[in-house]
Amino acid sequence: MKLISAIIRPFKLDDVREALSEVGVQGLTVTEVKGFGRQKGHTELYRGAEYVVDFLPKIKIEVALEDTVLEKALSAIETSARTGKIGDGKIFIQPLEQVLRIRTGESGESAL
Amino acid sequence: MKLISAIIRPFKLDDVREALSEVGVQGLTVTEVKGFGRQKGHTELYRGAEYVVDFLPKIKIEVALEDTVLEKALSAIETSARTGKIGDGKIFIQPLEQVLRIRTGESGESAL
Amino acid sequence: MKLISAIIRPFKLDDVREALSEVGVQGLTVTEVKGFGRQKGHTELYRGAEYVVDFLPKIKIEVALEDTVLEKALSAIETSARTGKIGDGKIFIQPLEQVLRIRTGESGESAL
Amino acid sequence: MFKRILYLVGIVAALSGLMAQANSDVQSDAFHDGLILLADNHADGGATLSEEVPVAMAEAEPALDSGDTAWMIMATILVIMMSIPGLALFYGGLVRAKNMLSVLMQVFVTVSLMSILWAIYGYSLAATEGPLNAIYGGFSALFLSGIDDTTMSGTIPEYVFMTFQMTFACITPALIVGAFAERIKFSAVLLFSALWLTFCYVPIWHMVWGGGFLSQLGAIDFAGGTVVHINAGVAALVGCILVGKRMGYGSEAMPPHNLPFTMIGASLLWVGWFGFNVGSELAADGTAGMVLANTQLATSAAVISWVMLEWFSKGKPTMLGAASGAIAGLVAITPACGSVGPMGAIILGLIAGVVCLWACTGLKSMFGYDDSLDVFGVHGVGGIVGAVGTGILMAPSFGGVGYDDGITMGGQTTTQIIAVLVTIIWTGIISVILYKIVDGIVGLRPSEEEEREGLDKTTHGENPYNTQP
Amino acid sequence: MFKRILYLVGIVAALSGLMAQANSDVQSDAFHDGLILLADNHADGGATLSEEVPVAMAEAEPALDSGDTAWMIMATILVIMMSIPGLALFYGGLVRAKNMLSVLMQVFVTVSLMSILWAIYGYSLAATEGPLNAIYGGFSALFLSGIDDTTMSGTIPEYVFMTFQMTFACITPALIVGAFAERIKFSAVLLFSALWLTFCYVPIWHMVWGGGFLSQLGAIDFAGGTVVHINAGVAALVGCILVGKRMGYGSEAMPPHNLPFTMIGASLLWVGWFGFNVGSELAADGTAGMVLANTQLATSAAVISWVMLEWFSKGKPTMLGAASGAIAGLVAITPACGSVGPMGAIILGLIAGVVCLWACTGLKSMFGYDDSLDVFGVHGVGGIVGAVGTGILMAPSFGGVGYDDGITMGGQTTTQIIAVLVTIIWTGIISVILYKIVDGIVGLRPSEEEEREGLDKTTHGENPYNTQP
Amino acid sequence: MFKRILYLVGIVAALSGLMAQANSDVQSDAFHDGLILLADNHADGGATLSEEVPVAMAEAEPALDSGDTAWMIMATILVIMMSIPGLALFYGGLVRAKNMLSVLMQVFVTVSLMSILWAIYGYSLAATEGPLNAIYGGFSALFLSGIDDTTMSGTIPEYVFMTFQMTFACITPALIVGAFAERIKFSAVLLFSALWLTFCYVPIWHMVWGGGFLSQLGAIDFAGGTVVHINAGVAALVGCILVGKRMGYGSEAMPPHNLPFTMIGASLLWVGWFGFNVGSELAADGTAGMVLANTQLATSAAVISWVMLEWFSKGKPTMLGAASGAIAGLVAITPACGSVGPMGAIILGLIAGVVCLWACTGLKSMFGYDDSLDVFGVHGVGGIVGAVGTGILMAPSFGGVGYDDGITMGGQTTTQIIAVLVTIIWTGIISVILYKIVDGIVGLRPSEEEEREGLDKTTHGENPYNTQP
Ligand SMILES: Nc1ncnc2c1ncn2[C@@H]1O[C@H](COP(=O)(O)OP(=O)(O)O)[C@@H](O)[C@H]1O
Ligand SMILES: Nc1ncnc2c1ncn2[C@@H]1O[C@H](COP(=O)(O)OP(=O)(O)O)[C@@H](O)[C@H]1O
Ligand SMILES: Nc1ncnc2c1ncn2[C@@H]1O[C@H](COP(=O)(O)OP(=O)(O)O)[C@@H](O)[C@H]1O
Repeated sequence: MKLISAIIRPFKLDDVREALSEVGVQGLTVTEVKGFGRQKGHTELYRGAEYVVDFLPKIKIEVALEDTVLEKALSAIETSARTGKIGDGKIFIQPLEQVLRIRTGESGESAL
Repeated sequence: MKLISAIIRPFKLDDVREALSEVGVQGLTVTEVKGFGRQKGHTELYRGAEYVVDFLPKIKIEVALEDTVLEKALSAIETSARTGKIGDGKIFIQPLEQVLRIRTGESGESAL
Repeated sequence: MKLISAIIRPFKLDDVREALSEVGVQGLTVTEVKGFGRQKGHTELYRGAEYVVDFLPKIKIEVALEDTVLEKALSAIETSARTGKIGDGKIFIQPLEQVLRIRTGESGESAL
Repeated sequence: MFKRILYLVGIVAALSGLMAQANSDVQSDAFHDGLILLADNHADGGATLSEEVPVAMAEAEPALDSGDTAWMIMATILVIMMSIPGLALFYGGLVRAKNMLSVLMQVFVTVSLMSILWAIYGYSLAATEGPLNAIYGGFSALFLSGIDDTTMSGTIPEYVFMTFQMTFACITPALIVGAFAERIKFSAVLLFSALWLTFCYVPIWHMVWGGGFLSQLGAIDFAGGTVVHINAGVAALVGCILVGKRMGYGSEAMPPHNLPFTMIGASLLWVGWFGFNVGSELAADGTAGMVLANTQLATSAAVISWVMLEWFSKGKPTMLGAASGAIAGLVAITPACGSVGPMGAIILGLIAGVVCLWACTGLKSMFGYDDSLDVFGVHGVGGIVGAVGTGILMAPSFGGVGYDDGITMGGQTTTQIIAVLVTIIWTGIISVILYKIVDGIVGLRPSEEEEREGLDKTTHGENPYNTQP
Repeated sequence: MFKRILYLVGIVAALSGLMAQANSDVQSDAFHDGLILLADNHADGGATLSEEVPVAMAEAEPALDSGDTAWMIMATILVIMMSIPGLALFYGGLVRAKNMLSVLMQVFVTVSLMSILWAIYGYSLAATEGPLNAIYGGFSALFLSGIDDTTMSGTIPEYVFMTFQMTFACITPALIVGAFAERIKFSAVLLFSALWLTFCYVPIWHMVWGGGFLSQLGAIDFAGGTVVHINAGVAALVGCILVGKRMGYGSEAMPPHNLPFTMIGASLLWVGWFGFNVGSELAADGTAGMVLANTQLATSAAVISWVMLEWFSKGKPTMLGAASGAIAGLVAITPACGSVGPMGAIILGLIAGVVCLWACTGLKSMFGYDDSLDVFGVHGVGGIVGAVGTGILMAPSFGGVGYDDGITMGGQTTTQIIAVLVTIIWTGIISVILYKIVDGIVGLRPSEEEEREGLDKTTHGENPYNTQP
Repeated sequence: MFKRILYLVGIVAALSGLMAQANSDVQSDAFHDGLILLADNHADGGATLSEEVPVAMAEAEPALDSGDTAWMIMATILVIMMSIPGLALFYGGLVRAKNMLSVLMQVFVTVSLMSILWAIYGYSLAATEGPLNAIYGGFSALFLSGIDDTTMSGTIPEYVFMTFQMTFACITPALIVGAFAERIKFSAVLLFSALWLTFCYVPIWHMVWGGGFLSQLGAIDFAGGTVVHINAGVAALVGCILVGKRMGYGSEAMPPHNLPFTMIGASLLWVGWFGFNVGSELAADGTAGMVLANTQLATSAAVISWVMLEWFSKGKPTMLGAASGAIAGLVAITPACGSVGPMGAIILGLIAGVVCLWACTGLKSMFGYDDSLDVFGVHGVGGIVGAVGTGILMAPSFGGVGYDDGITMGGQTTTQIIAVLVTIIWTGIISVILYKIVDGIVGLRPSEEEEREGLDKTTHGENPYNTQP
């Protein structure tokens, strides 16, 4: 099993969730994060004092999935989250040793 | 060492923290997240417009621990976070290659 | 590739970001979290009712990076985030199997 | 009745001919005795001038009454509080966080700009006598010339009357911004407001309160059902259609970002509205007391009816429903508050709550326009309910003050409907023209990118909430 | 003194017999000259009727005073601002975010409902003369019949007096909701408020201000220490005990979710309370000026004493303490503000801050009830401090206005204590019955699941804050 | 002119000699007829006493006017609303979340403490006649002795005048806390406020409004440009320099944590300021009407000019700019509002917006002090613009009320400048001493650790927002 974490633009969240549902992903966890990268921030002005805001609002989506769905899920995210402009984000793939469903105690792929 | 991430119901946080303390876990990190899964959302009404809210508030607990405590910690979480209703959440177990304590520079299990 | 997650004191964020930039890290993702550990919380008072607040505000920084930068990045974080008092935080190092850049579809180290 | 229809035809004709001959149709026999009369006239809810002139003539110049003046200073201040922070928060809480400041800013700066324009030419064009007197006043008080600290308007200083009316001129254009909130250029808001004040607010004010032809017809609008609410509501409807829907409207959820702010705003509108309604009596007297009671009762009744209808139909009574009901009740009682009795006010409120809820849901989804904050549904429709309801509920059988000699319920109600239609037609047509002009000069709508990022960041370079460590 | 105890026994008897014979005990010799007198009576803080009747008789019908009317219109508006948004925010900021809207909604809709009930029957039963005149008024002003824009109440229009008193009837039941906040059904709040208005608020009003037996006894309650604060405080205490503790009370932390809102609420309560206290003079005169100064000074003093005690005993002066101190001071000065001098007001405020802090901490934890927002601790206890303190601090030696001829400090203080006890007993007993009735009809408490999820989502289908992208 | 310079020299001398002989220089020939006169005097913006004495003497004791009293009660309430919640929110929204409650608390408790000090000795020292009458009043009204509900001050009860002035004494020290917000000890704020009230506010009040030497010079300060704004602005500047910069100032971003709160605060300041300015007329009359109009127009104009300058120079018009412009306009019109006409008010507002924006940016960065919330830039500089502008814009050619017989524009303007300089010098010097005293007794600044963690947690043991589940 794998755990993928995708950093995406906030307004793409609904699209990505739908795209993932279509390839059979049933659950995911979302976190509001701030990203720093190549995408340029903007300037804010408070009584003439200018602040450059480098940390931009992003959304992190975490999905645990079976290896077999991985490719489909990755391309679902890539397609639905892409705008083509700098700042679209990244997908990180990590190994996942075990999953447990708290409600039932099930483990492994049946817990997803 | 392992890194466990548990997605739980927000009101179970105190119970889970206590259960983990009892099995010897000394530290943990908590994030407010939104979860999407089998648990049904609710409907909100704003001047007659209905919105279905699919993303439900959840808490993510991250704990780094020695392999020897793993089993006890897992069952502590399972027991304390369970209500038996859909939406109780998951536990993800990932490998953890190294831990450093920033204050002292210690690494490995002594850094936990 | 590795994924490092560092839990640090909030006011150290800018220092850490600068230190990482200096060793060549180009991107990172930041999350507001609450930490529980050895560091003592404080007491809050509401109409005479005292609450002990155990969960303290912390910042989690996640950075994906090539193995070659790992050492430099770790010491950059350690140096810039350290105050020497309890509660400075931890760094967790995990394996990272793959990275994709959503905008271009690039993968691996060139996606960082 | 026939004569009334003639007026209506006349005004439509006048409009098509771009006001050129509007004047000759109606101005004929009226004589307008300036500001003292104006004040009386306003207080009497637009009773025909012809009746009052002799009285006003006969009366000595009334002396300053410190009690009336004290109340009218406070009423003026209360109406300012309605706009800022009242209306600004009511609206601001309802948009998404990324557009919060843009809404606050649109209201705040519109209020400031309108104040200045009212002093420079608005008051003169609205409240003095002019060559086109059926529709517009004249230029004699440009830059407030002729007014000083001894000039009176009834029993209060003219400066107080002028400033009280200034606050109405401030809030009315500010009401409109709710319709196209979250997707309008800031420069467009300011330019449109200035034009709209000049070509819609001022003439309707003059027609209804300034001795223009609607006041001669006998239309009753105690505190601004037509002048303020229908007027703004129609401009809002036109605006949200011309500006177009918000990106994602209908597909994305756009819940209010901070309902407590909306509740504070609604409460301050409620509180401030007593300045608006009771202040329109221009005195601290028995009628003022009646208006006070009526305003509180109609508002409360509309809260109850809106909330109950929601509860029974959707299963949940909502805070936003209660707040919206309050505004609906306040709007509806505005034209009626000097003519109906307390039980009539309760009835009017109950009706307004139900009808406006329907207008914000059924009606809106029937036509599919995106009136972001339901300005038309609440102010336009609520204003119509109130204006027409005034004609009916002022009957003594409902506890109202009764009709003028020789006027029947049917007659008065027809007059009310005519005043409503004139306002709708005038403002409907002129607003379309003004939006087109504004679009041509500065453009109405920000870029897609700007709309998506939110106007706070892109237009104002600010972020409303910065809670990062 | 003996006579006073007799009254007390009388009222308890009356209660057990469900009010059947209360009438015969006390109504006997009093004659009550209707509303003009009522106003006077209220203004004089309940001086005995017998003295005033001749004066009132001798006087010609007083003419409308525009200054008094101007002030009373504003006072009315200020009291509305106390409830919405004042009280709503004060309470709302103190609950957890998931119950924010439920509290705002309970206050907002209660205010609306009470307004209508007051107009329909509350005012009549409170402020007219009736067959059970010791306790209740009559039916002559049902639906406000007999009132129009020429009816006077002293020097102000009766409509203004009626609406001013309406605002008191709105805020008093709304105060109670703080006691069982976060765990009450919305329908239960509305039903209880309506019943409580009818069976507790109206009779105590009539007893104290409407010519009922407490006013005949000579109890002084200038602006509502017993009628409003002790009355609401006792109902609150009963309520929080009967409804039971919040889930997790004592084990989970339940910190206020937004203290700035609480501070805004406290500030607007402070500001609006001048309408409450100074307005209770029903005129803009010298006494009004004294009440103004007293209100500001007592409140300030209570802020200082609450904060200082916290600082010395717990090491930290808190914002919530300052806000709570302000409310405690306001409550305590309410009955006293027409009788004490400025230095007496400062003393009363200092005492109120200390005593109420103890009531919200020591007393509450001693008995272990869960009065969520300390309605009893602040309003009940603060009201008692004020009512009893009035008897002492009105002495000329404290700078007060002094006692009526033949009344001693001991005598007046005893009378004050009797009025307090009557209120506690009456409302204590009746409230228990009303809560039971409400529990039987709609139920008091939501399900555990609903309470855990929060009332905003489960009862109102709304979320107060939606800041997601 | 020469005489004026003499006065200036005199006062500097007086200061160096620690006030010992200030008295002998100027007190000589003036006779001061107590409070009735005081009220007139204040209303006339400080016209010289010598002229007025005979008139006041000739007049019978004026009777209470209920309209004036109604207005002044409300004006008092409005000024309270300016501080709480107005100023508290305006400031609170601008700091970082971790210091939110500390700012709210500093304002709230300062207001409470000043109220009590004003009643105990402030009013007496400011508003009665004393042995050092050029600078200080006397002790005859200590503990408000001699005042009761029949004592009058012009046409209003003296209690009302005293309380109205109390609210000025509350807000002025509270203004200062913005300068060293986020890095000051709570105990230092309270101690400094108490000392500053006594040694800066009270004497300047007496000099300008209480028959002291500046009022004799003919300085015009209708509602407090020097007494309140320059006074507080200078103390603020001194304070932020002596306390030192915030940790991280210049390197870390310190954006406002909640601009909607700042907007609510600015709006309530705007609304409440009518109490401040119009209330300073102490009557509901024609001049009051003029002040009402002027206040609204200057404020609006300053909003427009600040926002436009930002828009043209930085590309974005900001909400904080609009709010700051409003305050700048309000400050500038404060001394001028009884002397200029509406068009003069607009001109003054336009100038104030531009100059204060420069003071908050250019001037501040030129000298590098950390005036956290720009108290000096807005109140100090805006007050100077207003005080000097009064001298010019009161000319009839600008629509103003004109000069007293024999006074030229140059003469009046010079007098205004002298009054400004006296205030700056007096408060500048005394404030340095007071800060040093406070630093010696309780210390000014919290520890670095406390400052970093935020004052809410470390000083007050509270957290403003608790939205965790
Ligand atoms: N090395 C990294 N480690 C963790 N997160 C990263 C890293 N690089 C980028 N990110 C995240 O991805 C987001 C987008 O990256 P950015 O460089 O701006 O554009 P792009 O994805 O188009 O290359 C950043 O805002 C940040 O949240
Ligand atoms: N595949 C997944 N990857 C990541 N998070 C998941 C996944 N499935 C579920 N979750 C998280 O677990 C929570 C509970 O899941 P849900 O399906 O609603 O109930 P249950 O845990 O009882 O099966 C979700 O709200 C989501 O946060
Ligand atoms: N075992 C752990 N797993 C996850 N996070 C931890 C763990 N131990 C500590 N942390 C995080 O590190 C932070 C600092 O730890 P703490 O024990 O307070 O001090 P120190 O880092 O100096 O040992 C905690 O607040 C928590 O967020």
